[in-house]
Amino acid sequence: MLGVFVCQCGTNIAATVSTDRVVQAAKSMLGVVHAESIQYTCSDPGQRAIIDAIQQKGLTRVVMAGCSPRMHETTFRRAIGRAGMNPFMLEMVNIREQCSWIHSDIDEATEKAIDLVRKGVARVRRQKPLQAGSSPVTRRALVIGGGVAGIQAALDIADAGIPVTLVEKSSTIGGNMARLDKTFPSLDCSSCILTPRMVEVKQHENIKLMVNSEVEKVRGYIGNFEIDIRKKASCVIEENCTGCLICQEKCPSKAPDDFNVCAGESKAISIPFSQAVPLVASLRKEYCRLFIKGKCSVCQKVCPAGAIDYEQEDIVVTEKFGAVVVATGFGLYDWKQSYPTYGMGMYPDVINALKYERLLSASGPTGGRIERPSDGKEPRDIVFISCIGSRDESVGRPQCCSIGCMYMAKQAILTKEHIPDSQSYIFYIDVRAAGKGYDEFTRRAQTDFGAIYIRGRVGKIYPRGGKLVVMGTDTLAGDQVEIEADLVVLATGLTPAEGAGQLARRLNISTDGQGFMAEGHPKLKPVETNTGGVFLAGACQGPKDIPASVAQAGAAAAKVIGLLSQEELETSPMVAEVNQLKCAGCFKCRDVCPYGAVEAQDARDGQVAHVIASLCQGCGLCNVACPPGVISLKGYTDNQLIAEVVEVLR
Amino acid sequence: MSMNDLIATIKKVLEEVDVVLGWTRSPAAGVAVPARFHTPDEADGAIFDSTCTHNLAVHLPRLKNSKVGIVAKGCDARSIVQLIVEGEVSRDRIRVIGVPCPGVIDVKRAWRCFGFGKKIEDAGGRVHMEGRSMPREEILLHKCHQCQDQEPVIMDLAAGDVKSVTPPPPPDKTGIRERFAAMSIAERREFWREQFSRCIRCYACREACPLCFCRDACSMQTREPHWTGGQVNAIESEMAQQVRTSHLAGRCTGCEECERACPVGIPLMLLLEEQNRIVEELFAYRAGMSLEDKTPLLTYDVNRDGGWR
Amino acid sequence: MRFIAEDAIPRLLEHLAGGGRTVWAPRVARDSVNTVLFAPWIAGEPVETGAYTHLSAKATLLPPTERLFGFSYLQTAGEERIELEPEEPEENHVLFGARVCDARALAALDALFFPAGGGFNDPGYAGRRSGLTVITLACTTCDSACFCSSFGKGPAETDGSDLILYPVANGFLAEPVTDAGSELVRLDLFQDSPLDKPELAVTDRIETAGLREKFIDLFSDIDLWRQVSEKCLSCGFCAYACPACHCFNIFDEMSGDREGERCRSWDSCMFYSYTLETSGHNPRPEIAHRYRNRIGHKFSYFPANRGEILCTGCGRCIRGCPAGVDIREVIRAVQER
Amino acid sequence: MPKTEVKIIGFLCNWCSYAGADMAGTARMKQPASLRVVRLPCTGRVNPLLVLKAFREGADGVLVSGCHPGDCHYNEGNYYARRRMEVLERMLPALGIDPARFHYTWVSASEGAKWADVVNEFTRRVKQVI
Repeated sequence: MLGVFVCQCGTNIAATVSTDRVVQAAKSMLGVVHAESIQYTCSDPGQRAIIDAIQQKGLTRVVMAGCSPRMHETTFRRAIGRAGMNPFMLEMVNIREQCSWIHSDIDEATEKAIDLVRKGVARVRRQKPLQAGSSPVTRRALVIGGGVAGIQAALDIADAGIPVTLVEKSSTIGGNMARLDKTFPSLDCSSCILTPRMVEVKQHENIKLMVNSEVEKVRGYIGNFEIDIRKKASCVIEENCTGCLICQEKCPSKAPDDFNVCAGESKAISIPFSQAVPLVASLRKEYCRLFIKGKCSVCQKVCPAGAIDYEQEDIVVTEKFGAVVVATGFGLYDWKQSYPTYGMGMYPDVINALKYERLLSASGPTGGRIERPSDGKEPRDIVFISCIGSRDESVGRPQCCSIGCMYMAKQAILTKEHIPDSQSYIFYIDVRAAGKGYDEFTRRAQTDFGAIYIRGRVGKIYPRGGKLVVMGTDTLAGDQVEIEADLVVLATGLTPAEGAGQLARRLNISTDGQGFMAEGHPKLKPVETNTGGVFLAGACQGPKDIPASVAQAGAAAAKVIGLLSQEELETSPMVAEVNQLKCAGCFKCRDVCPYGAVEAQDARDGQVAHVIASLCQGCGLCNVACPPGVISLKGYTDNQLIAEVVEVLR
Repeated sequence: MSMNDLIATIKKVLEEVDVVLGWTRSPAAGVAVPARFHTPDEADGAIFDSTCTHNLAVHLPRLKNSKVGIVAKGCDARSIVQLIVEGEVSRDRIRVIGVPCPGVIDVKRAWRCFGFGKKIEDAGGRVHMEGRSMPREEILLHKCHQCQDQEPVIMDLAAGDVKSVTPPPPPDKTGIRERFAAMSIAERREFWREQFSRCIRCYACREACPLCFCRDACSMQTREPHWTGGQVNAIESEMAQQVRTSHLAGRCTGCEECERACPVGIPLMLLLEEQNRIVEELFAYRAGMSLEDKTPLLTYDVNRDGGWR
Repeated sequence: MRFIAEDAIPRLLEHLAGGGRTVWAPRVARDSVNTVLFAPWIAGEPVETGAYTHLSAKATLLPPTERLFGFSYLQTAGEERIELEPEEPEENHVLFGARVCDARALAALDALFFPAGGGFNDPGYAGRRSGLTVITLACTTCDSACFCSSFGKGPAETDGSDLILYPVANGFLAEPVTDAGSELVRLDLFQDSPLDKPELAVTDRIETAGLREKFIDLFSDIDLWRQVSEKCLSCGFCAYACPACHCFNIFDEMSGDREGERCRSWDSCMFYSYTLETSGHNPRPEIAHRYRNRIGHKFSYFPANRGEILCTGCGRCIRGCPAGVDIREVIRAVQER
Repeated sequence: MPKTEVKIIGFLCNWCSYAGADMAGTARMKQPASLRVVRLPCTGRVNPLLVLKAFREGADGVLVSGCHPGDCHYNEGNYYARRRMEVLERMLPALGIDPARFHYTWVSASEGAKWADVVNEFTRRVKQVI
């Protein structure tokens, strides 16, 4: 007793697929006792119509032709479940995303839709009722990345009473926000609002903070991840270090100051900034004289706490988690190769905006005095150029960085506050300031702080007499513009953080064209990923500003809290099973199973295979590896797939 | 190797096993037939000659509960290794007696030339039957031409000097293989339709294959999975053979038993030889060469895979 | 006697094929020099009169797969029904170049599918059988697998044939057995000949006397059956090559979800699945059990039930067995017990 | 009279290529109506026999697509699939099937545009050899 429901999806489907013809064709398909077309099947009246038909006609199998099963399979399983059917006696046929939306010829699209429905009917006719299983949930969350998003997510989850491990790659949490001087549009001091949150993380009883650490291997699945975390050797015993900085003072090995975007200089052993959490030194072996030349040990000698241990080795910690939040943030686009006319990094006074932020910051290397890198002089004329590696197809980066317009305005304002007689020029393409209070802010930069906005791109920058000549176009005036600048600040685009792609692969989540992690659905699953139990927060998912990152982190935390408040999770019943009467005991299934879900069981004539359902994830590798096909994936049996192939070609 | 060497070796092995699988001469057929030797007296009938075509390894999975000795040609030894690799045969239950094999002959073709049943003898580079003879290289099984595996890869005892064998010559270039290679894809489609139209689905190919050990559950004839219908016709029979071929990918040792067993002479090895060649080309792998090997389609190599195209 | 020259055989075949009849004759399978099979004759193609066929001629009467009827499911207005499509009866056939061993097996097949004394007539078989003309080649030579002398008149048997051709120099002497045969020899392709029938082959023999009872006595001697079947690989070749084996399986095959056909295909008692029960139990789990059945059916049960031994001594199962099993050795081992 | 000139069966993994095909649809990227998609959990579930079965049943082309190697939702499924499909592709000429009628590839959930290209290009190729 099979029912076929064809969704019109308003005109989304009905404009290209003749749903009436699909219904007519469905009525002649084997086993079909009911077929109808519904305007919006997923709507409340739509679902009610389905349930009514099931109950009135006694349907036992349902084919839903409509949108992608990735969209609404769960919706309709629940609906038919409410009608008293086994929720798995449903087949969704995708006639929207993979049919009506990609075709324009009604006959072709309708013919294809009919083929697909016939395929769905064949498949669901061979479907057996399935019962979802359950698996216990590990009540612990992993947050990867200790920027503002990671901090927010960790605190929200921890506040709900759920233990959290926060893993940070560098030696301190804080991320990019810790580098900022002020934040737009309120001009809050960035450190003043962030550092208390960082300290809270350190002190929270439910948060275990692991710095210098990275996720190395991920096993398991939603509710039951088993994750290896590598804590890299820092040569400092974290518990002993008091953060007194004597080691850093005495260290003879110079090293780049990554935190300050190389605006200053650091040491091989250092604490990146004074509000670092944890306030613990780390040693970078690649710059340390002891590790390069074999002789030094100054830091060990001067450390009053005995915290230095050169023999320290990486440790790999394996922990179980029920959910994961990825908050790896962003990196900056390396503009030097793509914009050769800007000097390719050869002019020290052409810098990116993050470095400028450090020059503006009172906690920065210059103590908040703006000094240009080449000669330490205070600049007077400063040119900001927007959209470097953003909105620029010519370098393969079409997307908007979403924060450049705002921080250029902010930096122009701050520049005027620092150097009242300075003049900022801003080359822009469009001023995008859609947030709350944003547009007002960019206007104030012009009206109250005298920033000169020039609509156009900069063609060339070259040095002349200790200054930089910026040659650009003013597209509004239709003129060439030439500005003699003391300092040029580039608003570079955002990229995924280094190593984000590798992490995404380890977590089995997708990335988009620019390498940002892909959300489950652009509208409806903005913090989920395609892997159950893995959520996204902040700029790892795409460029965004602080409020958006914090909001997404809170949302991700809410998802995690919701997930981990359950004691057991429903598991997919679409797992493998063995027909032990036929199993020859060759265990090719066991050889290929990625989850160790196949075990040997004693039978009358030797051993046969058995599937541990709670471990099986339903990939079906075993089914193909088994020559007689006696291990089969429920819901995707050989005969179901064969029937689909045969029927769709009929 | 003299027959006495072989018989003595079998008798020695019989001291530690329940049965030795070997060959004896069938008076009616005039050629070697498989035999099981349980006692030293029975072992006196053992022979090895170029009519010992059968791959006795096929019996090993059926004798799981006995200690078994087996007389093995080089090619048979590869099947034994593959069976051990796949866990179908346990190494400590078997004793392998290697024999020096100069290549075995296509007995069916000999019968077609000479008639069934008279004693076939192989001497002086020629195969003789009742006063008629032909050069042995003209009637060798295809696998024996340029055989690379004359020395058994697995062996507990040798009956004779298994290293002393001179390799047989390359095959004559006029055979079915060369014609098949020259065919267009459309001609091959026709070729297989024609060939499989005479298949009777007796499954001798499967039963003679040492590595088709699923036997009773074999999906060449199941309805679940229903890869192929039960009708005996070219389409279903070809699909059934594709099922078998596909299941032997990376496992077939090229022993040619399926083709030898086929009562209607379908050149099944055209498919398996090609598949074996592909597997070797892609994975530098020949089945049954080492007990440490992993069957290539049951594993992967992240670093090397994918550089194929 | 009448005589037909060797070079007149193609014309005889053309005559036989007249009226749209299918003439089954021994032919060398394409791309396989080793394989001679009965197959529908195609004008212009050579016929193999000197070699043994690897399979018997039974496919003429019992095709490897016979479509019994077609069916289709029809769905209209929520109502499901099945429509049957009966098979058209087959045209008349001619079997040319059968051997005595093929021809005499017809008696056993007839006893089951088309009994002379009445009873159930299998429509497909009966249709083909009643229109069949059998032209047999007598054997003046044999090989060491032949043992038809064990049964009845051996190579001189005429049962089952309509016309028997005896090979002589440059042609064949033709001896009609039935009216259909007599009619054929009146064709002017045949001439009168003064020659005598040539001497026929003398084959190997097995002793079948007392076998029926002996088998029953030895039924439980599983060690004997294990020993005689130890070489056997349990394929279906022997049954499929045999002129007298006739077991079949009936099943439906669908092509898609709507249309299907009910088929009857050859089956072999050597297959594990032959006696496999739905529960998973198999009363004949070992090859020994199945081989015992093979012997028992041929030499004990069928003779007891239908009066015919299901073996004609054609030797095909011996020549073609991939494992070298020789049914004569088994019979001798049984008789020696 | 059927309008579609060629029929191609696509075996797509649920997590990447099926999602990629959905994405191409969401972006309204026009594609020929040749393709009929069979959704599977993973390309590791694609039995090479399923491909042969599709050809036998009259498919003009067969397309297999999954997550990029290294990105498999099940960690390793497509590594096995890649070996299986490569052997299959190379076997096709011996079976009398034009290998141009078969294609396996990797398209991620975010590669909607690539998916549309794959379908367009493969359809064009199949039409050429049919």
